[in-house]
Amino acid sequence: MTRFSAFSLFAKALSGHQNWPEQWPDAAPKPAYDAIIVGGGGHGLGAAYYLAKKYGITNVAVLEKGWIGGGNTGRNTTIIRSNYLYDESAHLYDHAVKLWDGLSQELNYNIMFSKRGVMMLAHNVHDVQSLQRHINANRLNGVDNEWLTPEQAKAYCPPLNISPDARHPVLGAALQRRGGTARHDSVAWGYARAAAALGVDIIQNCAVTGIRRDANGAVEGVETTRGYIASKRVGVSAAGNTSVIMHMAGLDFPLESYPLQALVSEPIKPTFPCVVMSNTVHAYMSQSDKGELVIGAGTDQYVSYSQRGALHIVEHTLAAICEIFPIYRRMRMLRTWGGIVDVTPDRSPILGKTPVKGLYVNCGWGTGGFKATPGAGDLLAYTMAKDEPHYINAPFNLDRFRNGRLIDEAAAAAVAH
Amino acid sequence: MTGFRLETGGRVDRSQPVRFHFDGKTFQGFAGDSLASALLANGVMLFGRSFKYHRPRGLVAAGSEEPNALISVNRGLGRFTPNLRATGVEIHNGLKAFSQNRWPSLEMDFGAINDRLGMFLPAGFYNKTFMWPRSFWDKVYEPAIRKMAGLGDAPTAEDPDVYASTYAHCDLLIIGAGPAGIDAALGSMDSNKRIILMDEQDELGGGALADPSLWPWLERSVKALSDAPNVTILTRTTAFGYYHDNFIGAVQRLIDHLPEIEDMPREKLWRIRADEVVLAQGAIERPIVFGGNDTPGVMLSSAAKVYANRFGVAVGKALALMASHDSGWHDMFALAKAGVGISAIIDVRESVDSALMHEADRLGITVYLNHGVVGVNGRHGVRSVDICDYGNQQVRRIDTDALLMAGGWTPSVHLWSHSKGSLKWRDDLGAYVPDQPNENVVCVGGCSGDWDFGKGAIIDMLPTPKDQSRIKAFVDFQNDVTAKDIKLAVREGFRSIEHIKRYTTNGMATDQGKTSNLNGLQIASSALNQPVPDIGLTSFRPPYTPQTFGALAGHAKGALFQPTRTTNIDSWAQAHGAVFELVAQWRRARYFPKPNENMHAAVNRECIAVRSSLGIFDASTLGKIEVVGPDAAEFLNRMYTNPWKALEPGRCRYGLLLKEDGFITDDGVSARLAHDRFHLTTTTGGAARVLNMMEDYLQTEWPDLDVWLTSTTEQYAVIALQGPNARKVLEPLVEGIDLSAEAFPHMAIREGRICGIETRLFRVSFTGELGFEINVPTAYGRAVWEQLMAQGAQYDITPYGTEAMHVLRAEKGFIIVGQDTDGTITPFDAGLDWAVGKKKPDFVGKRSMARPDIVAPGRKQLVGLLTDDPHIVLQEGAQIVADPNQPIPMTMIGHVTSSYWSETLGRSIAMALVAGGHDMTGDTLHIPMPGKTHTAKVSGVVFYDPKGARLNV
Amino acid sequence: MILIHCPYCDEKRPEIEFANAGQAHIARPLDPSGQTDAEWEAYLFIRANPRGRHHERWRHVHGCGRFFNAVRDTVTDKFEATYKAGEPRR
Amino acid sequence: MSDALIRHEPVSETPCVAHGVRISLAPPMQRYTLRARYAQDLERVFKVKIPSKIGASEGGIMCLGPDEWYLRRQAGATIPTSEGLPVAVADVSERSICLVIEGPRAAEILMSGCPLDLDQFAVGRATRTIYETVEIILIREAEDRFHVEVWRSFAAWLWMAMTTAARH
Repeated sequence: MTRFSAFSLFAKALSGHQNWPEQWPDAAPKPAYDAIIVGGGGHGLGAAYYLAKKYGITNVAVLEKGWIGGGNTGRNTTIIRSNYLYDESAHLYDHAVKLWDGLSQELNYNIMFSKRGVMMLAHNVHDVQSLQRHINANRLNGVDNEWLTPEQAKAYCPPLNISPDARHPVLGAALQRRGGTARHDSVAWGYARAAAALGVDIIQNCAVTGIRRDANGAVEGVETTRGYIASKRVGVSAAGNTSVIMHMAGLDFPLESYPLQALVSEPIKPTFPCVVMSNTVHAYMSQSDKGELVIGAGTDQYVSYSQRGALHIVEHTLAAICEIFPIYRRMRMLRTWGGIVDVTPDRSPILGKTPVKGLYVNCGWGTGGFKATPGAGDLLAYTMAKDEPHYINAPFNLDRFRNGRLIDEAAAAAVAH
Repeated sequence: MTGFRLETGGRVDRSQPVRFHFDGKTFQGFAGDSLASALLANGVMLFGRSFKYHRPRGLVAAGSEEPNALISVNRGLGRFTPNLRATGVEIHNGLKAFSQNRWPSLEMDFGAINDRLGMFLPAGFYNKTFMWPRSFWDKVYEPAIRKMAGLGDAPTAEDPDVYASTYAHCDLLIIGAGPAGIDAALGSMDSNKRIILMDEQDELGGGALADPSLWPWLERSVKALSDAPNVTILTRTTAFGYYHDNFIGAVQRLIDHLPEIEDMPREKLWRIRADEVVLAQGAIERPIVFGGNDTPGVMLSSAAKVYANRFGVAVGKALALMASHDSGWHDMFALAKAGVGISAIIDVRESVDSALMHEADRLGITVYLNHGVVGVNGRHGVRSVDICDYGNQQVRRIDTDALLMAGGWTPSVHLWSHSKGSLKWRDDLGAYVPDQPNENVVCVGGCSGDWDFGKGAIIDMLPTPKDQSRIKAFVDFQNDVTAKDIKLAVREGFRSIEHIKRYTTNGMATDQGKTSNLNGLQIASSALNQPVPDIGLTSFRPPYTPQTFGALAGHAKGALFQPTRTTNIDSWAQAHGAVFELVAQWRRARYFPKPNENMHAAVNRECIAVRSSLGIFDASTLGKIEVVGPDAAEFLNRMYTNPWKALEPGRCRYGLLLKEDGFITDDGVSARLAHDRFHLTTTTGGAARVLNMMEDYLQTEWPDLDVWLTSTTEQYAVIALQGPNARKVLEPLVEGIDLSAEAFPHMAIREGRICGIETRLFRVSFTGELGFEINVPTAYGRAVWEQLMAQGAQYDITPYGTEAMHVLRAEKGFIIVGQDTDGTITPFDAGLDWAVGKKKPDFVGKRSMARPDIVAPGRKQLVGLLTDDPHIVLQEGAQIVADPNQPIPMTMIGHVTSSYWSETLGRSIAMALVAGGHDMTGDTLHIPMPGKTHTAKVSGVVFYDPKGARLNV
Repeated sequence: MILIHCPYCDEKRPEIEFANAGQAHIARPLDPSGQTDAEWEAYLFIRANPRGRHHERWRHVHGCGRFFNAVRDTVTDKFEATYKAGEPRR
Repeated sequence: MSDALIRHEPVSETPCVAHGVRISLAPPMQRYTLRARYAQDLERVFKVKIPSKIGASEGGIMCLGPDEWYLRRQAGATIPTSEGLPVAVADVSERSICLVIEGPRAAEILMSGCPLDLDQFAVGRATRTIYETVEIILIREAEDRFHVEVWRSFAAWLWMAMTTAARH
């Protein structure tokens, strides 16, 4: 692997950039692997990288039905934070945030992690109580998250409208300074390049069509559009398509897949310094390095794999953005797109073993999977390597839907009384 | 000719001069000019700077596909708009436009240093560096990158303009009013179909506007369509998105072209449902890729024709054409006819149709076949071009001040693709054209690949004797993506066109690849040595062109953003200085401060008033559901945790509602009015949710039950009259109800009249005091309230708000669902075992309460908390630990759900959810807050009048 | 905004009049207390979430108010049929 | 004494008159929701013909759903009791107010936020529907006159939205 650096860039420039090698080879499937990851998104590629890097399992294939990073990895609003309420969630997401820090150097690939701060707005008394509860829990969990008055919030994010006359006035905000954004494509490419350098096969245009199990029911390999591939360890990290893959192993899952839209404005000079989220008004926004305002919209109400959302969702999202940030009303929407988000009954992920021996799963991240990319990859790798979950992902098992030990962050945010 | 304005021709009104400003300089154009044509007429070639290399750029096109000429328009405070295309801005007197992305000036831009460093900034360079030293990323590199990136400046003040929106329905929607679209409209005009014909330009005609021979036809057609009652014509209207089931989003621009901003919406969002859609969006000409093809003065040949024939402007005085397609030749002939000076025609093909040769010969135009441009001289404008004879590799120089490109055509299949129609590749056109539709839609004219522009050769880029890796041959002008960037991406293993697009950013600029996608595909195709269809095509997504946030938000602005629900008594509260809070969609009075009273003082006063004499509270927002029918009691028995069948008419009962997962979702006091009629109440925020949940069970699980539900939330205004003197105030006002304790006990309901108005009078209490809740028809709520205020004056009746209500109920240990419960709490956790019918075989949520984790020890349970220092009021949301000295991360065993100062008790009180809390009474717990750790003892939740003696009076 | 044929109103109405109510034909067990934890989990949480033909419930909440069933392709989002609650699975 | 008590309405009692349209508050009236499995059950109670096709209206009774009707009568009328019968009658007279939208632009104003195709919405039809996010009952009284029934707490917003559309 050619090491990336200002020097290599300079050296290659002198030869007209003619001799840059492939960042990762376009591998063809081998008959068998020690481990297979289904799904070439950030989570799956990360899992492959950590399997090779931390657990010495290098004979690994990542199977991607399209092009790597083409699913939710390349379709999200790249928000990174860990200020979750419950201990389980806080530990899970903070594990990821710690890995984000320094990931560029570890991968020798600039994934442009920008610690711009993530600010969550409180618009009513109930929001205040809820965010205070988060802040207090985060503080005792060692997760940074601080309370800002409306004036402090505006100082941190000048475009914010804090007029008390607003339909949803800002009563304060919770700020996690370590939160921010990263360049989504680079995360997938960086992991792919680093994993390939350790011997991992990145196999694109290879859709899984079946899961083969032995007499005892354990996994022995996967059928694909490019032939049968044997492996006794298969990790499924297929986001919106997880239910489909699990059916191949005879498993029904507590998942539903919904369209989620996002959009960007035309690029403008730096104007928006951080990430702002408002659950009450249903809008969140940041500005990319390229200058586009990156805006997350809501999910459509019905199950769909069409990656196609409705106009009224975008109408509501932009109305909300214009209420919180009235100076952007004349800005223009440049591009919209849709992803497929897999949602569990408690809106927390499922990350661990399945009832089928040798079959592991990482799914149910809903609208918030990007932020967890390095953590999810690392923990899926750990679970596959040891055939048992790490203590951080142990609570995110399938059994919780049977025994009732749900991790329901959304419910804990509760309803307005 | 004077300057670049032709003596004659064009559709501009030469009798109406228009003065406008660009970068502070004043220019004159004519009514009908676009900013682009008007500046060209004044000899302006330089319009902007490119995104990455800050290279000087001029016009490439004449329409909405223009990638280079992005400008800002400033119409005064809050009316600054960046990134507009000069080709789409209509000039008006006083227009103030500015170039972008340059400093200090358009001619002299320091950012152009990037151009010199270009060789070190290939595609994806940012992935490969800026990583050391690590700390520099946040502090140095990223801020620098951000400063360089971006195009125009951001608006800085709130936009004072308003926007409108509407739905519309039609039988036939025609998008694009060029000849094909107009023909489609004429063809259906005589049917009784409702037709909408829309076009993004300011007048109908599309391509015909640049072809004077069609103007008589155009005039006749437009007149016919305008006169047809069933045809709606929308100009300046862009169909930006094609959604499910023939639902099209379009934005109409209403005032930006007017010199004076009138009192009307700036833009209007059209949400159109059409039975049938005809797409007639035409085709976009392709540039040709060669070194220097981005020099100002190098533009599409069709654009030059538009400027000459539609606007009467010559783009140069000696035009040269670089063609790979016949259409360019026809444009040159038209330009010559319009009186524009022609220098030469260069065509990469070895031979062309003899008719073209003869016409060129007739017009005396020098022709160079099998030649290609290998160099463009001039930085801020074309001075001359070097062309290479591919036969003998001889290079010669041709003097010209404008080089036109004719690289063939790309059908505009954007909306077709939004609608999920499939595409097929046509080698002869070198383009994708519509194949199978997914909706009731057809493509006609150019966007279907059906045009009469002649034929052409499909090339990726012009051959050149120079080292390809050293020349900047642009594919995406705005994003500065060159052919070698695309080749580099392929070299680095990016094979999918989506990868190539994302790695190079080709086609991701504000023109969304209208002029660059196909050239990018062709170059990737040869680099990969695969046919184009095997590489795929990046998917088109809405919007077709960028659309204003405000337009998409429509009329949802300010007060119209979302309804704020108010009660009939709200106006009284407002008039009496109430401070409000927002709860769900409602606005509720939080407290009623007297002059120089803060919230604390007001709430204390309100609470004491209720305990000592009389308080009055607007409870109208409580949800209400009328449950009627022979099976009403049976239905409630199945929904609620507690039994309902034995409840006597005239009596009330507290109802606790779970979701099927066993967790508390709502509660409220409900009354039985008759054997088959109940009056339910729900929480304010839960009203709609509860009704929907009950309808769900009723309709889909128990359709056999004869019972019906009606929301009566807004039928009644509800006034809570609470305090020892409540009965005394009511007595003189109420008719037909014996208010005595014996006749009308706690938790009962009576029907009668108050102040002459029929009422459902509840004797209930959320305060622990003698209390009544007076339900009257909403319209009379305020009037009855005022009567009660008058009658209660002798007892110093005190209006109280939600804050005092919270304190009063907390003193009594009454929970608020959503505050003391959080969607993970069972009745047992909340200490409401008494509200669960043990003998009932089933009710919604019962089974879930038997799940292993729900019966396991250590669940969070609701308890009271009394701080050791009675003056400390804990923060709601504060976390609770058993051992304050443990290291972080600490083990948290619970959190504070409600916490208040109780003036009545002269100390603070709190409720908390604590793991195993029900067995901890008396234990000391710790609440670590920044700077100080508080201690508190676990208690019961009823802090005041535990025996409930004050109720039984 | 998809168009949905309400089997009660017998006409196509715009999506914003409707509320999706999740997977169809999941009947509440007649004797919940008799259910094993696994059976109860399946009733509460396990969903087919198919890529393709999907049975789902809608409520014409801002119309006739009725819940009904639908068969819709989750890849094209196109409806195959809508039918009244209580009618057999299509 | 009730005469002494003033009604408080959520919107102005002065009509909004704009080019081609007039928006006004209808006088108070009695409103009832009628529910039953079969229309006949209600006919027995009310002794009048009950329309059974959803959307149809007859004698002030509109069929909103398969088992739901909406009855509007002028103030002061009396309603027969139905206790014990398999029907449900609920008084919702004050739950909503009625806005009258009339004039050549009436339909246009409604279409600014109502997604129904009003060209297909014949005189005499009634339906529950939505204006942007607010639920309404829409009744076409005449070619260019509509009644819009809206819950009181949403009325002020709807009034503002429609009068704004009327002025544009």
